[in-house]
Amino acid sequence: MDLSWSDSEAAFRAEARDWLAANVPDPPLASGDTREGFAAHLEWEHRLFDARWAVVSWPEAYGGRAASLWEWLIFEEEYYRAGAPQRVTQNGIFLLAPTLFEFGTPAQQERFLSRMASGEETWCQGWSEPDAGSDLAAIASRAVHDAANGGWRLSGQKTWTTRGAFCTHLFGLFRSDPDAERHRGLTYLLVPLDSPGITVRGFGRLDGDEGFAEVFFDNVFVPDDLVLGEVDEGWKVAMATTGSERGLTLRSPGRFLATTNRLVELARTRSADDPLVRQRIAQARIDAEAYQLHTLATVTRITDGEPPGAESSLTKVFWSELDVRLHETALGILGAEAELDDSAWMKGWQFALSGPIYAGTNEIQRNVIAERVLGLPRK
Amino acid sequence: MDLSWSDSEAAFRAEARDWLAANVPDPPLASGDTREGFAAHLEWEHRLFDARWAVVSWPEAYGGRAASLWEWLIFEEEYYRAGAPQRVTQNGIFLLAPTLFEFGTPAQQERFLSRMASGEETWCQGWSEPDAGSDLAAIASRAVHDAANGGWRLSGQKTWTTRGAFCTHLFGLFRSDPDAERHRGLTYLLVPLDSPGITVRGFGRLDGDEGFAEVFFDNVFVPDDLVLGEVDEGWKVAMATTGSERGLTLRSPGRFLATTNRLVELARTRSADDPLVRQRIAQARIDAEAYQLHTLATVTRITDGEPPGAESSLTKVFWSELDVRLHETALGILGAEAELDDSAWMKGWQFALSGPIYAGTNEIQRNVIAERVLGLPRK
Amino acid sequence: MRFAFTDDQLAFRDAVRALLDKECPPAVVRAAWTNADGRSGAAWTALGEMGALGVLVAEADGGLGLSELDAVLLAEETGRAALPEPFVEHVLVGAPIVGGEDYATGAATVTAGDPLVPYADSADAIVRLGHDSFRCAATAASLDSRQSVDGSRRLFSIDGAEPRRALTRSEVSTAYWRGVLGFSAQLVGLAHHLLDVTIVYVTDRRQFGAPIGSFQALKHKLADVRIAIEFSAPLVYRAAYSLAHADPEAAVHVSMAKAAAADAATLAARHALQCHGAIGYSDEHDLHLWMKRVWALAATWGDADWHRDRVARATLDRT
Amino acid sequence: MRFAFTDDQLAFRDAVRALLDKECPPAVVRAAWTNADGRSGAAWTALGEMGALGVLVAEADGGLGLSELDAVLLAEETGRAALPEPFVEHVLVGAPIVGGEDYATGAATVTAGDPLVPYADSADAIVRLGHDSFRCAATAASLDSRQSVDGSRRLFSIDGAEPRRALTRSEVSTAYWRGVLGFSAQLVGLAHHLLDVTIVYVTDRRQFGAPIGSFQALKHKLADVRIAIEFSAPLVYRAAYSLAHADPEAAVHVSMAKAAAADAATLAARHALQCHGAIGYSDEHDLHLWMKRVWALAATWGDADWHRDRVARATLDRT
Repeated sequence: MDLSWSDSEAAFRAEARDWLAANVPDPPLASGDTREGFAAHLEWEHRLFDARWAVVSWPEAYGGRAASLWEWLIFEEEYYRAGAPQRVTQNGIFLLAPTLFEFGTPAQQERFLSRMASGEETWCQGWSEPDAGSDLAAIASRAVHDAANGGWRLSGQKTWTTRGAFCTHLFGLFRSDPDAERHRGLTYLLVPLDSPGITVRGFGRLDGDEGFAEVFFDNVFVPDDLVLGEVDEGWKVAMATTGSERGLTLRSPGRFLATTNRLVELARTRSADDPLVRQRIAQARIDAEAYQLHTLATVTRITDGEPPGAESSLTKVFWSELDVRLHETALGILGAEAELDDSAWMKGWQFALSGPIYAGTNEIQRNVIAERVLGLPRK
Repeated sequence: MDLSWSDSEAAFRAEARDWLAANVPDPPLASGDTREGFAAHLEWEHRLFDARWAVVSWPEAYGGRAASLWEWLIFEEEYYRAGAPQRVTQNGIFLLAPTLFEFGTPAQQERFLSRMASGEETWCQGWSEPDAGSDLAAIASRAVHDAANGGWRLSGQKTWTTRGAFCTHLFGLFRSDPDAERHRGLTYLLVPLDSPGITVRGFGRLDGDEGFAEVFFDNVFVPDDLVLGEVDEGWKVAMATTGSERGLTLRSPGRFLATTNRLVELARTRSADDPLVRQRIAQARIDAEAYQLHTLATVTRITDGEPPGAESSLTKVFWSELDVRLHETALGILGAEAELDDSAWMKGWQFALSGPIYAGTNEIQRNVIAERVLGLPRK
Repeated sequence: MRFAFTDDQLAFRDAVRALLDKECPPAVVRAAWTNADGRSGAAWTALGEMGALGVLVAEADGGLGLSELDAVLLAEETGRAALPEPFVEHVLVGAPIVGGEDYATGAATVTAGDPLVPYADSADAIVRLGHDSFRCAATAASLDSRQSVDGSRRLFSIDGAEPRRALTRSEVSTAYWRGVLGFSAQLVGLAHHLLDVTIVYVTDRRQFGAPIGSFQALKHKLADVRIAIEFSAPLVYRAAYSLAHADPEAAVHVSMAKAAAADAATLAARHALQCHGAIGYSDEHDLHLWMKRVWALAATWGDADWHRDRVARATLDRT
Repeated sequence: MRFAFTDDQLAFRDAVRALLDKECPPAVVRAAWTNADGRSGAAWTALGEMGALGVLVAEADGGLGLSELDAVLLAEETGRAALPEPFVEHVLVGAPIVGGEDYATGAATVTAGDPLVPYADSADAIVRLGHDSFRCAATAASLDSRQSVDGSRRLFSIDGAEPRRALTRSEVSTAYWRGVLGFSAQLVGLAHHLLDVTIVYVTDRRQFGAPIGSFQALKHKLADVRIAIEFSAPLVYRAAYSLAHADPEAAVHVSMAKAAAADAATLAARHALQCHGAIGYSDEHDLHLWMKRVWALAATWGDADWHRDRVARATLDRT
């Protein structure tokens, strides 16, 4: 066991910290889940990309630094410590990209990765449908092969598509074999949102920002070379993405360490001597550091060549409920002022409440833990 | 709404309080769940009976005072406030008696009620079996009719029978129609434990007291006139008992008000200024008074002629988990001393932990609340 | 001893519920987020005509001259309907102080609060209970608008309010505890509504080939909400009785009610959202209108921790 | 950066686990409730022969001269087996202080505690860390026995102990935090065992025609226990590392570990009992041996609230 950082890692941290200190916008940008805010955040993504901070763990060919997982963790810590803007490219670089690296053709990687990293092209996730939420395998949107034109015809509806109204592309699952049941017969497609036949309608999230969208497909044509992975194998391909979504990449420890530090500052200025608050602050730090240490153990295992498994469900339940507790504690400190919408904590609280719902509800995750980690009987 | 007591009720309270002040044993008796303690508690029951405090709500003919439900609540409040001994006759007077009053023949009532009230005969409950715990309807112990001798032949095993090793009689459910499924084909029988063919083995509860017993039946003869209610209708009869067990009679508010007051005294002497303790004490009082007020509303409804329904499941979950919290708070105040077994709180804690398990686990109760109170779909 | 409301009190409640079903459907609550004054218009007028806004105003003064016991169920109903109005501020706090036909009938509106005052821009009078200045002011000279998470609650900080008269300590104390009682009752009503709509949703919504309400995890969440409501409502009703009968422990009873009701409603909101999932996470669904009201009312006029601390003082420090 | 144990450390742990599987089955734990000294006998001797009792004793002094990082996994295993011995008091607290071949090998036993000392009647030396007297005493003149809820933990209050020598402040502080680390590790091990036996039980036990482990309510309870263990163990291992490397924050890291481990084990005990139902509520079932150890160790050497308060001080009051 060695919990110290190497000189090169320390240097990497210093470089990141200095760049962020000099470049993080102040005052903060408007929410990236509004049309204006999204544009401002894209500007920020361009700056990140130009300085090669957009996708540190990627190969240099695509604008990365070929950074190790350790360096990626360091960058995330510094990024959140600096209070840098939300990553509106996140669904592309964190959810789609790992899948593209694993399943994509060289041509697809060439075509999409750099533009995704630079923010020139922005991606939203097209999985959920009105009747396929927790039960993702109930996907009904169709993909019918059009041999004559060498492609696919898409029809149906996706919904709760984050920032779908602002993005240029969508990656999603479509039922290519109507006779196949549930997890079979789905195909993973990469869809330009300006394709004829697509209608996008943005709508508000809990906090009122237009962060959601419905995407309607009316006989939309997508060429064969935009199929990611094998036809009818979309579920397997998609699960690789949920793996990364629930696991490391989407919620790095730096995020919760930074929230905890902001919470400590809030408590110091408001009620550092209220023992109830003190207990909750202590528990917040304990949980945030537990999540950090747990991640260090996971990265060590991955570095040793062991794959992360169903444990990702443990992680997802923990960070999502930790995030809720952190904001609950802050609102408790604010007391009557908690109701004021101009407090960043109230907005953060509403976002935190989505954690136990998306990427597989925590009820589903606990089922997975019980059945796949603990081996309890399904029926 | 009128939350005041009438003069006669106030007089009743004063009489009860005076008698208890003069008669409650000091020092307290040994645990009634041990052989010696049980004997001492029977002495106490005789004294209660002689002073007509054993069964205040019963008709005078059986040693009661024909007290109203209000007066019964008052008596319970005073009983627990005085720190009077546990009622080792409880399974008889609180669980069996209501069923005897409702379903018993005049002869059965004559035969059993007075002796039950005086403690001359003591009753244990014979329901659970090794394979019929939460799933009570899985009862397998048999009752075969013996027409020639005008009675029934019992065989099988009951277990977790509270104080079964010390009691003289058992009331229980036996499968009289082997072809009937689950809730049907059960008969409710009153069984003298000295009947030939019965073997009783006492065993320890969590706290080590011999409060449990296994009861084995080997071709035990019970005459027809010891069937309570109709043959094969035992489930309906038994449910009337669980109704009372989960509802009013077994856990009167006075019990938790008294525990809360002891908790307040403990906090005052130990850590009246620890704000964590203060919050928990406040919540304890809020919950204990909520339970009291809820009971007052229920008694008002009963007095108006409305029957208590599945709401008894709400009550059971609330008081059982309240009791656990009250003792948890006390152990927290005791800190390192909590581990010491000579603290009444550690013994009380272990007893409190049985609350969410017996009389239908709280998981079962929450199912009942969801399906019968809220109307959620079973499947 | 009798812990139940009278037939008259229940009939009054039913009348208000029927009125609000008609005059304050979710569309009215939603409209209040974007309209001029954040209020309901017709519902307020109708409540006034019914007499519900002058419940605590003396009859001589044009009101019904009733007690907190009569008002508490009405407040609960306005919570159930998420009525976008200063109902508690007017009916339980302000009207009994300013009095008069106009306020008894709702022709004029009085609001209350300190430091932030809801609906100060559309109110005719403001009662401020802040510890520094106990004043009953005319509408203020300058209002500084603050954004509540509940878009229908128009909050303002006040400057240069023209004091009309000072309140006595006992006026302030009565008004404050009546206000806390009113918000406690509204929180119980909000919790009832959140549970009711969630039961309907999980019964209709199907995933994995079954109604999601048939899954034990959701069943137990909603059972816990039902339990929380079942055991907080009696504390609210008892608090109303204690205020109506000037019980010396009345203030403690009100604190117990607010702590329990705030916790119950907060739990109801949390589980309602989790059971609705992404469908309830959109502001196009009505759920958020009720959730955000809960967040606002649970925090205002003392949150659960603050009121528990009051209970602890009365319980542990009494000599 | 590498957050994992070495192969040697894991091999040592596996050897101790194998030894305890053999020498400390539940029957040995149960027997310790009623035997003369509440201890395991053979298991202790075997651990001594293996060197596990002298892990922190300097090599020159007959020990293995290893660090807290090597000891923490062994403590976790003794928790998993509910080993009825003063393992933490001897290995992490006492032996490094008194030293010597006999203590390194377990031929002699040193215990520790203040005011109550476990196993004082069978120990050869006692380390007392009470704030008034930091003393390393010979066995005491008079022992007053106290009953622990865990029948194998023989507790004594001590009178007239003959002081052998005073301890320095740094000796006391090192010994204290090593002890808290040891109990934290044992709590993690106890939680693991409680979860493991409960998984087996709910998989075998059938009610309503299905294994009760197939019901979502129990699945989610046990998932919560797994999560609590998953995120408390790393805090315990990090605390061991910090002590081994004299990290200035080591004491805070140990407090974080004890708070998290105590909460995880308490939750594991609670859900284990609820999932076992009446079957686990009898003292004829082994479950209670582990539950009561949890209750004792969660409360001793500072409970979760006390350690959280230490964390709060280090976090909020640091200037």
